[in-house]
Amino acid sequence: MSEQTRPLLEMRGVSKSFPGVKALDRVDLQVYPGEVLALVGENGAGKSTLMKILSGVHRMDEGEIYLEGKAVSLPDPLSSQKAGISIIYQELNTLNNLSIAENIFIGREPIAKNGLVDRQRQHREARALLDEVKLPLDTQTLTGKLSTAQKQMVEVAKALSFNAKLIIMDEPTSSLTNAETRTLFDIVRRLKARGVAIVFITHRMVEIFQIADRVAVLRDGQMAATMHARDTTEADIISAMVGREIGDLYVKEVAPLGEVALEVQGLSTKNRLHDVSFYVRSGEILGFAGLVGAGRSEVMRAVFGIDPRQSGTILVRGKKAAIRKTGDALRYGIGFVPEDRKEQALILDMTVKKNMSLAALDRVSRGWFIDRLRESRLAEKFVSLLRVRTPSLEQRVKNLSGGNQQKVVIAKWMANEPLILILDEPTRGIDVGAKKEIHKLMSDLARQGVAIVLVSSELPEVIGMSDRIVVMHEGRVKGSFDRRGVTQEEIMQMAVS
Amino acid sequence: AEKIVVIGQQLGNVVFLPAEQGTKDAGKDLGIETEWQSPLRAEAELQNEIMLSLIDRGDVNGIAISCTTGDALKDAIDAAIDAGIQVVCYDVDSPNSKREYYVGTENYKVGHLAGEYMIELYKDSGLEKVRVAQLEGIPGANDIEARKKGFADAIAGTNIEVVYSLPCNDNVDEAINGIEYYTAANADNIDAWYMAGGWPYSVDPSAMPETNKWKLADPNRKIVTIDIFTETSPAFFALGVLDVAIGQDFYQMGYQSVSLLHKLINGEAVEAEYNEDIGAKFIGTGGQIATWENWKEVLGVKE
Amino acid sequence: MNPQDKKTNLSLWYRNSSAASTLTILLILLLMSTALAIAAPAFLKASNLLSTARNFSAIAVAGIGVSVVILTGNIDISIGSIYGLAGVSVAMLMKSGWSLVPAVAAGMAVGGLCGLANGLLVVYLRLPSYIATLGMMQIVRGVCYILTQGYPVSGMADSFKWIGQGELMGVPLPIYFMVLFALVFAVFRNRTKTGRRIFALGGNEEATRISGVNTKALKILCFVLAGVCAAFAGVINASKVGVAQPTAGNGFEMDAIASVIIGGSSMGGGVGTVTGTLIGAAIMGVLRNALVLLSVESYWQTLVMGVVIISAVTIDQLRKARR
Amino acid sequence: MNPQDKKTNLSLWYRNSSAASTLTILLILLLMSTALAIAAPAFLKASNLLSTARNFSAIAVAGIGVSVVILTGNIDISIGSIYGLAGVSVAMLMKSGWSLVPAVAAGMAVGGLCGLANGLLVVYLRLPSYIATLGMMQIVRGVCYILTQGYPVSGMADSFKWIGQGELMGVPLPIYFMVLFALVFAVFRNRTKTGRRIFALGGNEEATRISGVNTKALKILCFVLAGVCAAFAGVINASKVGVAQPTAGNGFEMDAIASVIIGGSSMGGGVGTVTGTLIGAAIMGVLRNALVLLSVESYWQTLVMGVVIISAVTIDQLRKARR
Ligand SMILES: Nc1ncnc2c1ncn2[C@@H]1O[C@H](COP(=O)(O)OP(=O)(O)OP(=O)(O)O)[C@@H](O)[C@H]1O
Ligand SMILES: Nc1ncnc2c1ncn2[C@@H]1O[C@H](COP(=O)(O)OP(=O)(O)OP(=O)(O)O)[C@@H](O)[C@H]1O
Ligand SMILES: [Mg+2]
Ligand SMILES: [Mg+2]
Repeated sequence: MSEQTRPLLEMRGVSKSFPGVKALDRVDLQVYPGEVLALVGENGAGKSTLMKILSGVHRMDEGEIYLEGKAVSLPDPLSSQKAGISIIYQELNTLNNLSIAENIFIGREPIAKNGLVDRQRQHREARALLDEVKLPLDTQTLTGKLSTAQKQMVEVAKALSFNAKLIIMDEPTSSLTNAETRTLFDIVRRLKARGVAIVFITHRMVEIFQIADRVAVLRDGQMAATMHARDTTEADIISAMVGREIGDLYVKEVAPLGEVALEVQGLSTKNRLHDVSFYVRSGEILGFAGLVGAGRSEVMRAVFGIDPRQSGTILVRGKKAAIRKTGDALRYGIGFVPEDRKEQALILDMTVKKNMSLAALDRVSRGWFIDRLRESRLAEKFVSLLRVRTPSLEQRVKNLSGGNQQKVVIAKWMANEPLILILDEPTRGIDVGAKKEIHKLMSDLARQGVAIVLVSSELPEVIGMSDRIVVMHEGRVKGSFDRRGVTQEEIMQMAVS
Repeated sequence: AEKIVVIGQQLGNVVFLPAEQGTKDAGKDLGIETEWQSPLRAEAELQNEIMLSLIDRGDVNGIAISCTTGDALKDAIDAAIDAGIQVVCYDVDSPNSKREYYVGTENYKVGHLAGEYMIELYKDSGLEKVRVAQLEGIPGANDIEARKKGFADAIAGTNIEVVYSLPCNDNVDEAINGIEYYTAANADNIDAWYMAGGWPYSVDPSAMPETNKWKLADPNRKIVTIDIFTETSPAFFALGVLDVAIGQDFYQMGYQSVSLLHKLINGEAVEAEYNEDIGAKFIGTGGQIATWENWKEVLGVKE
Repeated sequence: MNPQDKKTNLSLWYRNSSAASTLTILLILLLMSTALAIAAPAFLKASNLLSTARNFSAIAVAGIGVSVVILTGNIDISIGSIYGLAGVSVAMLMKSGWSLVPAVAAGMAVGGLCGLANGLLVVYLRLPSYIATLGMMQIVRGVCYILTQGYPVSGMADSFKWIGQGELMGVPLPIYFMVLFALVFAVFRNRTKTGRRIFALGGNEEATRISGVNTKALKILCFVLAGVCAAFAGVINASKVGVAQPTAGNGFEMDAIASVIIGGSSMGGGVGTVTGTLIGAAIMGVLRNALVLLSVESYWQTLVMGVVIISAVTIDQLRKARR
Repeated sequence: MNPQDKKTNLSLWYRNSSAASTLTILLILLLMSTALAIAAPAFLKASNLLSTARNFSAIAVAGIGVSVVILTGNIDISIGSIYGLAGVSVAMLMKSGWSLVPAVAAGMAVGGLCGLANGLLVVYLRLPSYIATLGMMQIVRGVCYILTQGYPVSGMADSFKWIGQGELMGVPLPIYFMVLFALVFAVFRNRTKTGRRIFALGGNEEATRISGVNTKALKILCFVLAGVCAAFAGVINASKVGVAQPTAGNGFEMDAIASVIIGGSSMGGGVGTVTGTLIGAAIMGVLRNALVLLSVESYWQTLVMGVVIISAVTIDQLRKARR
């Protein structure tokens, strides 16, 4: 895949505007057969938009696209599929009411001689694909029952099934843990060996160096730089992305620890959690590590009153807390950033402003009435604090880029000024710069005496940010570590056994 | 025990309330069991279902039915008769069925009578032309169509002419709103209203201020309606905003149907003439005609 | 904010805002009215305008109530029956000697209770709202029949007629009530915390719950409000005709829901304005008026009605499609 | 497959499968029937069972059709009018000399065209399906009135009655038609690619579209199918009573949709079975039969109907809640 070979894909002068936003501005991009191109950029830089143009979801305003030297037009998803492009979208697109097998083959169902869908063949082929992505699930399982990571792997399986020449993966690893990420990378390498080209979008710098041959950097809708991965450094990429140095990623300042703010004793739920106990002090950041499905999210949901608990006690600042519904948790000063922003956190059709104030309405109201001025000020504050890229406070959240949506979720809970803040994968899909801002904010909050529970599948983040780390496995707490001196390997060891 | 079932056209249709009462009273007087059934919607298919269920029930000796659509109930009526049940029609007949008796007043005749009264009302008016607005229910409803036709035939060749027909979908509110709108907008373009059904008279006169004003402004403006409601109709006469109301006697329809069926079931003799126009042996239940002159007596209102 | 931002905001507003949608529907109403005024000058008579407005005020009040349920993504088809029961209840109470205000309050409470039953069925028994309210529609109608044995209730004190027939400065009272309900609900929906949470609930129930909102109570509240509004609409209507009919409001839910949707609310929830509903009701009302004023032939009336409704909403959709 | 897997599958099936839901509803139907058989032995007479089944077959056929629209998350309330128009069309054609089969085919085509119009309005003018089909409901009803000038159409050749009144081996033909439609639609929905794509569309329209499925055509197809089925139901009905009434099917959509939802389909789309709809229609049919067999007083009938519908669906919901 040297520059001499003919590019598989060439995009020339591609521009795209949305009302109020110039998302792409004369972007050029080449992708060669058998290479992995990492496409990076800040949140809202235009990565997903560029890829959606390739997949036929968006139409470009101007520009040309060449596939194997031939000009093509990709007006709809079907023609993009036919042209040999397959894509894993940033936002999951599973059909939750259908089986895994049907999800994979929707639109291309194998047909038997009698004209009906050949379900056996469909399941057989799905089985093979699931094996390839190491998903030991029945292909008949309803997709709605899967965890986010499992759904993500189903999407990977689906993308593979096209036998495409070009596979686009838009932040596939953001909801995966190390194990699945490794599986995915194995797959990518195999594809690459077969001459398939892959565009890989990620915000995790390490991954770029693990997998990519070249790096293309988008900045403000323009192609800022392309470079060879082996000739470049993390700092180079970041400065191309954001135009400045960022420095050390995980900034955990030491905060004085106070009393125990939240204590959970013997928490069990009907199906999955057994006797989970932990505590977190004010000013402390408690990390939760574990594999996918270890039950971390379920613990947090049960604590916050979303899912019913079978047994267990929750103590807030030493007193027993009766948390039966989410409103109770809110009253005890608990905040919760859930792991799935689209399903659990955002009102996609509402504006940025209204989403940000939703959990903090009491803080921007006089009596029953919302004080609009205070609400706007609150939103403005967080838009600038978290650098949310939005044309206006009145933009609907669904029109923001994925990372910026995530920032809105975080803003929503910070606006509520909780004393105990539970963060489930808070930096999923967030660019390096913003990630650092969020880490800094966490650190600041801790210093102000907020107790923070951080669930993250990114071990470096857990290790870098936490004072203590709890490791879970199959619904139980396996043990805990002090932050100092613990290595990723030690944690993984505990998490898998 | 002897059991007679009387079927109305639609639950909640006020004109059938007296019929239900008549049914009950006849049952009490004769010492037999009666039952009232009404489909939830005025649809032949639903009456059909009720008939079939009644046949299967096996404990029914006689059925009286007011048909939503005569022909649509023909097969069900015939089936009931074949199953040994006595069936008569009341109010709305099913002429092609095997039923032998019809109890009621013909809707056509009622309409015709309304037309005759209209002619009577205008005979000395000196108007060159009498323009009548007409109120109807759901376009095409059997009974209303017959009343419209009777009226039209009666006024044919006179100086009376129907200039507009307003449908109200059997809905009282729509009837009132429509009459009000039309009267207010066409005060000088119409001389009379002919209501082929009594929807607007089941409420209080105050519901139609515009129409009342219109009516009282000129003695040559007349209103003739079909249906009398003993509770609400007198108020309209008292105000002078209604000239003629022709009511079919639904109480008698219920009562007579049960009596007739009772006789048929027990093989007693029935006095009824075959009527050529109707094509059945006919038991007239008559009706009431309340006019601007006699309404107090007819409706039993004391001074 | 610099001018660029202002322009952006404006264009975003035009695309996203429900206000723009309301504006379009208002234009459609004005267009209809103008056409009608030309074709039938009688339309513009003050008395005709007032009685048209009076006649659609019950639809508007019930529409405003049910729009709150629709905002949550649910539906309430029992409002027609509640409308009937409220009229019957108030009339019966007044006949038994209650005076107007307590009787009306009781009638609205009856509506609220029916709404509460709907809400409990939907929230705690998790019935689809269509089924829960279909069942309630029949139960409540059954109660109407049983209470009255099918007979219209008449002979109430004259004060009964005040709500529907009274006037203030020449304007019928139902119009004031309609405006009052609209104002209260507009403030409630747009300015209060509860109102905002209802919008959120309609947009994403799960996310709203995880934002600490008691979505169960909220949903129940919405059904109660719909019940109360439908009840008041029923009282307006019974009072307007001076008699309470046990069959009143049969099919009325169709009109009320249609005016909500014509007014720009989405059946999926989360979208809609009170003004829109008001205009939707006005469109239905003017249309009914037009059919009579233009002496449209009876066989053609339903057809024309369908065509106009489709056209009105189509125009609003075309605006949105211009994105 | 080892035994452990089998057990997991069974428990998964019970929790997730629509089949389990269908089973529960079937049990409810059997429960109702048993109770009825005890209270009114006449229920079990072959003739009563057959005529009850014949009577709900029109609801079932229309329900099977509209369930496809509901599967996409849309609604079609015009089916009652289509039902009426189809009966009228077939009757008029036969009166003008057409023979049965082409006339029925034409009637179904008329239904399909109405459905096509619904689909085009929803897909291309992006009207909410409630409004599009509300408008069509009125337009189609208007056409019924205009075609017939309001009069019932009668006097067709006797063959007209064959579809609704004919029998084969002692079983009324409508029952065969109902079973035929159920089989065809079950296979269509579960086994064909189009059917599966309809489920997908109902589950997540956007995801289905970007999977390369022509969701527009698919949605239109669903409305067409609903129209065709409603038309056939209307023909069964007209043929059953031997007369085509222009008002036939007024309010019928409520019954058909109720049987779909009672049968376990979700208004939100993506969930439901044909068998469920069939059982839903049977529940409605048996209920109506029961009201007459048990001589339930007219005024109590609506109330009882509401209570039974709510109870039936509640039981199914309780099963789901046991998860
Ligand atoms: N449908 C849309 N309507 C309006 N604006 C949009 C839409 N989709 C994207 N945008 C805007 O286009 C810009 C580019 O968004 P895009 O999703 O391509 O960013 P991204 O680089 O993928 O970011 P992230 O890393 O957060 O996923 C953003 O400012 C976003 O707000
Ligand atoms: N094996 C499984 N079977 C059924 N459901 C599962 C399974 N694993 C995970 N889930 C579901 O996925 C959701 C998220 O998983 P969970 O909370 O158990 O894990 P986690 O440790 O937070 O991992 P993740 O990184 O995936 O969030 C839960 O709601 C759970 O119901
Ligand atoms: Mg993106
Ligand atoms: Mg998790």
